[in-house]
Amino acid sequence: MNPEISAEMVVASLRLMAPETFLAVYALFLAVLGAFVGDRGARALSTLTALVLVVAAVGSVIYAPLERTEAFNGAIVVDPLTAWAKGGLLLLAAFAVQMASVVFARDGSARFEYPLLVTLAALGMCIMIGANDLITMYLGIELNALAAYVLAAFRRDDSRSSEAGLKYFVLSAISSGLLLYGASLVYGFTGAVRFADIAAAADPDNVGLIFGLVFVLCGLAFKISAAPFHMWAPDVYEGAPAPVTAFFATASKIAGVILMARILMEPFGDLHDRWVQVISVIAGVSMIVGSLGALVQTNLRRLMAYSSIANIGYVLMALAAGSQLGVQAALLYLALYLPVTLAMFAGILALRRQGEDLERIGDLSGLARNHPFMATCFTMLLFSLAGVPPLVGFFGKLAAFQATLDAGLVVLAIVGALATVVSAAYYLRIIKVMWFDEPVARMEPAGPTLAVTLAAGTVLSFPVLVVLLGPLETAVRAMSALYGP
Amino acid sequence: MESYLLEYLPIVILIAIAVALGAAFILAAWVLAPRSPDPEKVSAYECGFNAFDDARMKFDVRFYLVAILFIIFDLEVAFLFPWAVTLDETGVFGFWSMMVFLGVLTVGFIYEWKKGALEWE
Amino acid sequence: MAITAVAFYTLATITIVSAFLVIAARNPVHSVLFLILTFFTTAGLFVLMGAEFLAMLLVVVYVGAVAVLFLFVVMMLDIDFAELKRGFLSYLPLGGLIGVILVAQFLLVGSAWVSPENAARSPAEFGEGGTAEALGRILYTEYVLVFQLSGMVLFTAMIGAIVLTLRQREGVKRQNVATQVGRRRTEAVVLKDVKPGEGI
Amino acid sequence: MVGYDFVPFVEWGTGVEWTLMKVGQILAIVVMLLLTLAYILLFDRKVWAAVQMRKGPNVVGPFGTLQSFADFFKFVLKEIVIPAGANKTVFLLAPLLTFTLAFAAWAVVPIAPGWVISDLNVGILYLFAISSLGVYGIIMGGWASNSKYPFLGSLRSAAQMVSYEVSIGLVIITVLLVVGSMNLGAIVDAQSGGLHTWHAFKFLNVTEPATVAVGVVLFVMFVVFFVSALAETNRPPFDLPEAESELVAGYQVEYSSTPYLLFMIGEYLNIVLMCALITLLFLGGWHLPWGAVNDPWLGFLVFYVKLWLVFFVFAMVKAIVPRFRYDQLMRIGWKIFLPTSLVAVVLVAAYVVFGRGAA
Repeated sequence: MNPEISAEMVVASLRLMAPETFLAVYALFLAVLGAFVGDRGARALSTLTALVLVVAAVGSVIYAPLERTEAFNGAIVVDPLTAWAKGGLLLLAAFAVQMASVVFARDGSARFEYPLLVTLAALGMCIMIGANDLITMYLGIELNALAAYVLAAFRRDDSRSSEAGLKYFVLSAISSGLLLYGASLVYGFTGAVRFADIAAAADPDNVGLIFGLVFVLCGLAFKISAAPFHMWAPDVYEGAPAPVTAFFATASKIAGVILMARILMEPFGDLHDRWVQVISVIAGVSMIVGSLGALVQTNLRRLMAYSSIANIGYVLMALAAGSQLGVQAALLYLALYLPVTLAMFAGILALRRQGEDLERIGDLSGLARNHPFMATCFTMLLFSLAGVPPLVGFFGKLAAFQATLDAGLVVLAIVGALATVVSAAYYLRIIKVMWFDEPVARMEPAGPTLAVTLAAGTVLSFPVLVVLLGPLETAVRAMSALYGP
Repeated sequence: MESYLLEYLPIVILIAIAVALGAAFILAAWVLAPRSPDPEKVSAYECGFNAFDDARMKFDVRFYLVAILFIIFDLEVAFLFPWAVTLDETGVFGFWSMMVFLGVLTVGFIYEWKKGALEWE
Repeated sequence: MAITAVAFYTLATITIVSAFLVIAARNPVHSVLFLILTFFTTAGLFVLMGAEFLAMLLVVVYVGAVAVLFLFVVMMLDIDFAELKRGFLSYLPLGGLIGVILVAQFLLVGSAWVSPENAARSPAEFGEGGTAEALGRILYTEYVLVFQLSGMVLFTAMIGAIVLTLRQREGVKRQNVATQVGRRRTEAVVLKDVKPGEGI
Repeated sequence: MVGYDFVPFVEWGTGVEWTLMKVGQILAIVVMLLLTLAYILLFDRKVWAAVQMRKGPNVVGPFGTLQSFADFFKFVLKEIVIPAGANKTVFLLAPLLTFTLAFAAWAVVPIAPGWVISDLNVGILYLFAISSLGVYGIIMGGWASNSKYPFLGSLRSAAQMVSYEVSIGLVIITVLLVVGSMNLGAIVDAQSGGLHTWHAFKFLNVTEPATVAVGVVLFVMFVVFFVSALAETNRPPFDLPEAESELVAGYQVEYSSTPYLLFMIGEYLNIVLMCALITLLFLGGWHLPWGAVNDPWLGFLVFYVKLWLVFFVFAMVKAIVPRFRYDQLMRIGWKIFLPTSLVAVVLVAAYVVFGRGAA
């Protein structure tokens, strides 16, 4: 028996992983409680879960260690970055639970398993963020994915939801296969699963290792819906229940991108010249596919799917730089982009007319006339997504381009710039529909949860917050300094 | 040759002998017994009429559920095997480690029970 | 070593052929049966490599449990499989391309193989009790986090299976053993004195 | 295990000699099993008959002792009927698979001190693996027949076997915990100290309170294992999938002649295997109640007698216990045996970690 394994070590590790431990225990508690209370208490349990997630988020940030610390003999890393990332994603998960509680209550399909599965998925993401070896990484991904499949198919009597769940499951299983295959190659050629040990044993000239790396990256690209592994995203975004889509579009991106950044920078930091082409291609294709694909969409959720593919492209473009500047830009981009996306989904969820959910772009026709507040919010959000200068989206893109150019990836930057221009077209199209087309009947009033989310996201996209941008950038810089070379 | 591999060779031989024996039985009947199939004889067993439709039909989803739950518990048992034979070495730590694991799965079991997944109707 | 080599090549050939037949078989049930054969021979290969315990687990879990579910699903769904197969040819070029790339890659990777220094290579290195005990010694202690996480994964799987499949049917009578056994004569039978010719 | 430094088959001398010896042993065990089967079948029918105050088979040979052989020839001389809609290959493969697996399981079963075909380190796991495959013969047979009765019968049978396999696995774990090895020989030798060391009767060891406590748990496990073995082998009172009188023999409806015979041999061989397992895991294997046995011949005799005694209980249960309903059967498996054996695993483990050192 390894002498380092002791009850004290476990207790110390669990203390470091307090949010995860808390969530795991809460999930078990919730399962039992829910089973006894039944679906009548679904609403109350949702609220409770949202609260718990917020508490875990706050706890994660407050108790964050000031420097890189390892738990369970290096299986998990806890540092300010992971703490803040967990805080962010748990907050997003709380929103997903709360928004769903509103949405499911509308059609009376509330079940307490929803908050439970979101909690488990969030737990999986926390593990992904902190993972410091291949096995932990894989288990985190699977824990998250397993809950995600079920969430996507949560409306099991709705054929679109079932289809979304099935598609997500099948494609995601293939990507897990790729990832595992890659991970086994990496292990086979380095004899190590810990990231630090892999970095020490990595031989840049070994073909097997490079192939392993490529497979791992492909598997991860799948999870964050980067092209050419994006095929599932539009269907799943469209078919899955809307709050679930919001959750996929925001929280999973944090976990996926941070994991990707860690993989690229830590075990394979020295192999930058080997993976830079792979990431560049994935980033470039994502931006192109995302922008062009979104042009022809008429469904808002599909459009958001393509938009997220394009945005992941920018994040990967920043990561392709392989420098601290790149990681910094990627994190900044995410931090600015996710609230906007969440608000977009809150807005889409609020679109209801005569008891039917609306999700076509045409349904927004003349929104400005009937609902000026909502239309203004949407407009701001869309401008931010398009990267129009005074809004935050612009600063994210700016940072990403800076990092890319700094690393000398000129072609990639040009592709990105072109994609930005194309994407502006479809964002502007929606704005045009809202402000200049003939109005249709009024919507049903949105509940407070959705309205607040929408408004908050919009405020966060505002140039006023440039004041906040300074400290945020400093914080991100400090965090990304913990990474790699 | 590894001595441990040598222990597997007799299994292969045994399986070969068993297959040969079984095939011999079938062949023996094939050769020795009469064969005169007629349409009634080779029709599927039914209560005096021809089957209405294909015998392979959809059936209760509970069978799937039983199979899924079985996979989960089978995995649990699989985790228990190495634990059981090394418990004297892993000691108290190993014991509590497994208790937490079993605790998690027991919560799942309680959940199933309360949801009525184990009821057969 | 000759017999090990013979065993290896036999098992490997069966594995590859049956894996191919999994996708080539016309009848989906045959596909699953070939899949089972593939699992089985893979278990044989594991034995040859010294991973006794893994081989047994492969049989117990994959063949004994997972494939049963596969068979259930495939046998009992009355889908027109001929129709499903129709699209097969159109995907053949792309699938073939991926296949060729994979094979080329295997060759490349194989040629680059160097055995890492710190990996165990022979079952003898696992000491007394073989791989099962070697695994037992570290899984529950050194890898306790991974172990508990797999517990959570199984837990999630349980919840998910029930969320997606379980439906409560209305109007089903269930046996309640406690009430059945706890029933007394006074609750169940009423003695009535029926006079002849009067009825109740 | 001794290290062999020769190559079987190929290397002339010890290699070929060893191989031939092994083949001889295997053939001996196969013949022994088939003969045992012939008489156990007869015994089953005789016990059943005796309970019902009948005589049972008594025409062929003295007291019907040759009945099984007569049955065998009758099977061989019957026509193999393959239903028109059946899937021929799978239809014939199913009984062959059941038959082969039933024999394959015996490879690791020690029948006397040192008498075992292959002495695997993971013997019990191998058995667990092979017995988990038994369900395939049934599913394949039921499906290939393309007829409703076999199909439904095979489904129910499969669900039933699968449900009880979990408890069987957990019960095996409790024994492994006490012994600390997966080798069947080692498990038997842990019970060499007389009746109070047999796992089923450990509670007789009154000198150690902790052992008595764990002995009670193990006795409960013994009962759970016995009942699960009945269910796993589709024996009465759990024979619903093939209840002859009302469900027309379940998955075997369409089978005739030797394919049916193969199913039957496989099924009975599994029953005998379960008897052997109960003997090995709980009843001291080849050891006598008053002490260890080291002589293989005597050991084999003891083991064999115990095997028959266990089977006698199987036969009595078949004769006198009424059949369960399907929902009751599933409830016993999932709601009673599973939790019980799970708790037992915890208790026995606690004994191994905390109780044994203290005692």
